[in-house]
Amino acid sequence: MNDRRREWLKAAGALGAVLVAGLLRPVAALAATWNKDAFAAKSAADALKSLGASDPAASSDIVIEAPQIAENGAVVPIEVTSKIAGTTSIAVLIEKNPFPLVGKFDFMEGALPFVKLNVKMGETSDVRVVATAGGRNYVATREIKVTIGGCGG
Amino acid sequence: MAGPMKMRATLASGYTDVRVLMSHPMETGQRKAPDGKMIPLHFIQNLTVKVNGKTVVEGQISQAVSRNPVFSFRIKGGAKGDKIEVSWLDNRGETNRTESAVA
Amino acid sequence: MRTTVRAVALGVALAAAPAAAQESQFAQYQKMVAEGSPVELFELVGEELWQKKQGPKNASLEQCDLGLGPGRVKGAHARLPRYFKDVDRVMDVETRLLHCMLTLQGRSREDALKRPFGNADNPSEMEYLSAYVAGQSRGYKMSPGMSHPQEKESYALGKKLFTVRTGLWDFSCASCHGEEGKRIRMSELPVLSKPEAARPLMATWPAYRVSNSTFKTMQWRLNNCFRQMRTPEPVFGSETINALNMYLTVTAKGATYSGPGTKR
Amino acid sequence: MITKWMLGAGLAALVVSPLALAEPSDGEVQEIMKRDFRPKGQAKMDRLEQDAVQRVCTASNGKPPPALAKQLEADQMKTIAYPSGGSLIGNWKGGASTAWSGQGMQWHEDPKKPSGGGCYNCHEMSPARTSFGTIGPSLKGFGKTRGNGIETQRYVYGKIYNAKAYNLCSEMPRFGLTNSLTEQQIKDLVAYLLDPASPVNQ
Repeated sequence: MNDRRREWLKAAGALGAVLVAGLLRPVAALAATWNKDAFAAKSAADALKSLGASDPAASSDIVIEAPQIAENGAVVPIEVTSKIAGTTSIAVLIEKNPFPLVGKFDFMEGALPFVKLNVKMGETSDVRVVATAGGRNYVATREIKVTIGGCGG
Repeated sequence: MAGPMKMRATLASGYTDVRVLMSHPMETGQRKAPDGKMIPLHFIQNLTVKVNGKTVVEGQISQAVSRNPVFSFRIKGGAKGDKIEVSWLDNRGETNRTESAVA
Repeated sequence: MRTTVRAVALGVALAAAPAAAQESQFAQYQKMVAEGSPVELFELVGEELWQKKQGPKNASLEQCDLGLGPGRVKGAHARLPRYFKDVDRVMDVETRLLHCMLTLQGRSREDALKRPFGNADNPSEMEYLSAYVAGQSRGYKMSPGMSHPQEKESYALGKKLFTVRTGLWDFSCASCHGEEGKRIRMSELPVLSKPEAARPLMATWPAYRVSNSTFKTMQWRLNNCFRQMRTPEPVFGSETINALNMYLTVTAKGATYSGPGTKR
Repeated sequence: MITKWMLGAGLAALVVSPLALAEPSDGEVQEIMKRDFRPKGQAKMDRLEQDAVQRVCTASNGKPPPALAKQLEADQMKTIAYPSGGSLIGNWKGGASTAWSGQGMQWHEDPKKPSGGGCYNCHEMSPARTSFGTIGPSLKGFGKTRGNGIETQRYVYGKIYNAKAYNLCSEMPRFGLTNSLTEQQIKDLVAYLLDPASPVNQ
């Protein structure tokens, strides 16, 4: 496995050289984009700005299903559904995490605007979900309390 | 190493339910190893869901997704035998993919 | 833990009691975590290890007799611990897996027990194997051995061990698991001498444990209890550990095994 | 050896019902445990040696005959080493950190690091801490209701030092007797419970 990785890194290095020569775009850019600025943002507002989703309108058509109290912040299950017609994207942000943006999901070709995932939460915080539909942005917020319980702490 | 993945795609009422499990440490870069050294950031950044070769979900995620990520997605309609493929790419360039037919 | 889920399922009547209201606060969390658990990944790797040829005899564990005959894994976990004639003693699933590593694969005890308990970065072979074997008993009724004299002895010893005050801080198992409605910090403590508490618990061990971010076995659970009781360390597969496991499993008998589970 | 088990075995015969004849004796259980445990780190095998308190509380399942309990409690009372002279109230801030910590005395831990009392495992104390156990009684506002006179100080110090002197089969560890907490740590815990400035009394 290490070998495989080394090879990959080698390949990446070679690619880097080609890149500098301006002949190719990076593989990652071809296969997938990752919004570095949005993920590096230290506030939810900055992350939304980088996503191009500043000042979303509050909507009750975004349903956030999550526990009211999470026993352990290492795994907090969150299920999100947007009932807004034409939703093409959903972003999940944990307000008080050091880097609030947890994920952004784009839906196409019949995928329903729904995602369920487990996230890490450092402390009790608001969870914000922003949905994009028809070029407009909508938001719903919900608080999840976090208790790190257990023995020996 | 890219650890194992497991996927289950099943027909529900009006949609296909895709549940996928991925083995990955999802290191935040803020955790210390027993020897006191910081463990570097290591996390999945991109995941892609395809149905019969067509991309239906593109996800970008951060290190705040829990270790050994589990995701559920829903795709409208669908039929038994549809080929679902999920792949991921992490910040070190490691990738993995899994494929299964809708049951 | 699971009792809280049931309490909610039973509805408002129970919630009226203050203790139940207190308990139910994590029920929703525990249910959602169980639904979104990565535990199957461990079953998957365990199955690969079960089939992997290794040791001086270059053999897999596929012919391991977990009590239902060589190679029969389906439903085997739900029938353990039990008496094994070939070794003339009671064994739980992990002790038996160890036995198969020694006999079928020809490995030394030191090699097979180098690391019975792993961690998130490096789970142990025993953990993966336990996950696989347990997963093959999902839906089976738990019926540990209760007829052979040694099985009865093991149960009696386990029952007794449960109440022995020991260690630097004078604890017994019952110190924490002997009274209804108690908590250690925010963790609800099941009264393990009672079937209604032992069933949901034993039906879901071994388990993916969120606080460890990895898979944990029953022997680890007991080992970890003794660590916190400030005793020396119990030997893996010892009569003491098997007897405690036997006592808890017999107390839980009749439950439908639904693990491997997911815990806090 | 025989004398060592005599007390426990005699009691077992008194309190255990005939139904349990198949059960191993307390002495046998002890022998099995000694065979099945290994020393690890600071947790040596001597920790499995039951003293009279553990033996009697095991044999009687936590309900010792009152006369025997009284006698053994008196013995335990004699073990309490009070600091010489003056107030037993230390620094509540130090007490807070000892009360919060659940670490200490386990086989994987460095014995040189100070142990915690793990108080919140079992007791509610400061209202600021929402994660607390319920195995022991709530101690919230303890000093507010009892004051902090010398008698109360001595009681709290003694109880932390050796809880078995007050209630033979209490589930509370004997923190002083087992050298788990130092004299200063116990004084600080007394302050945490009794000092009017402590968060416990807010």
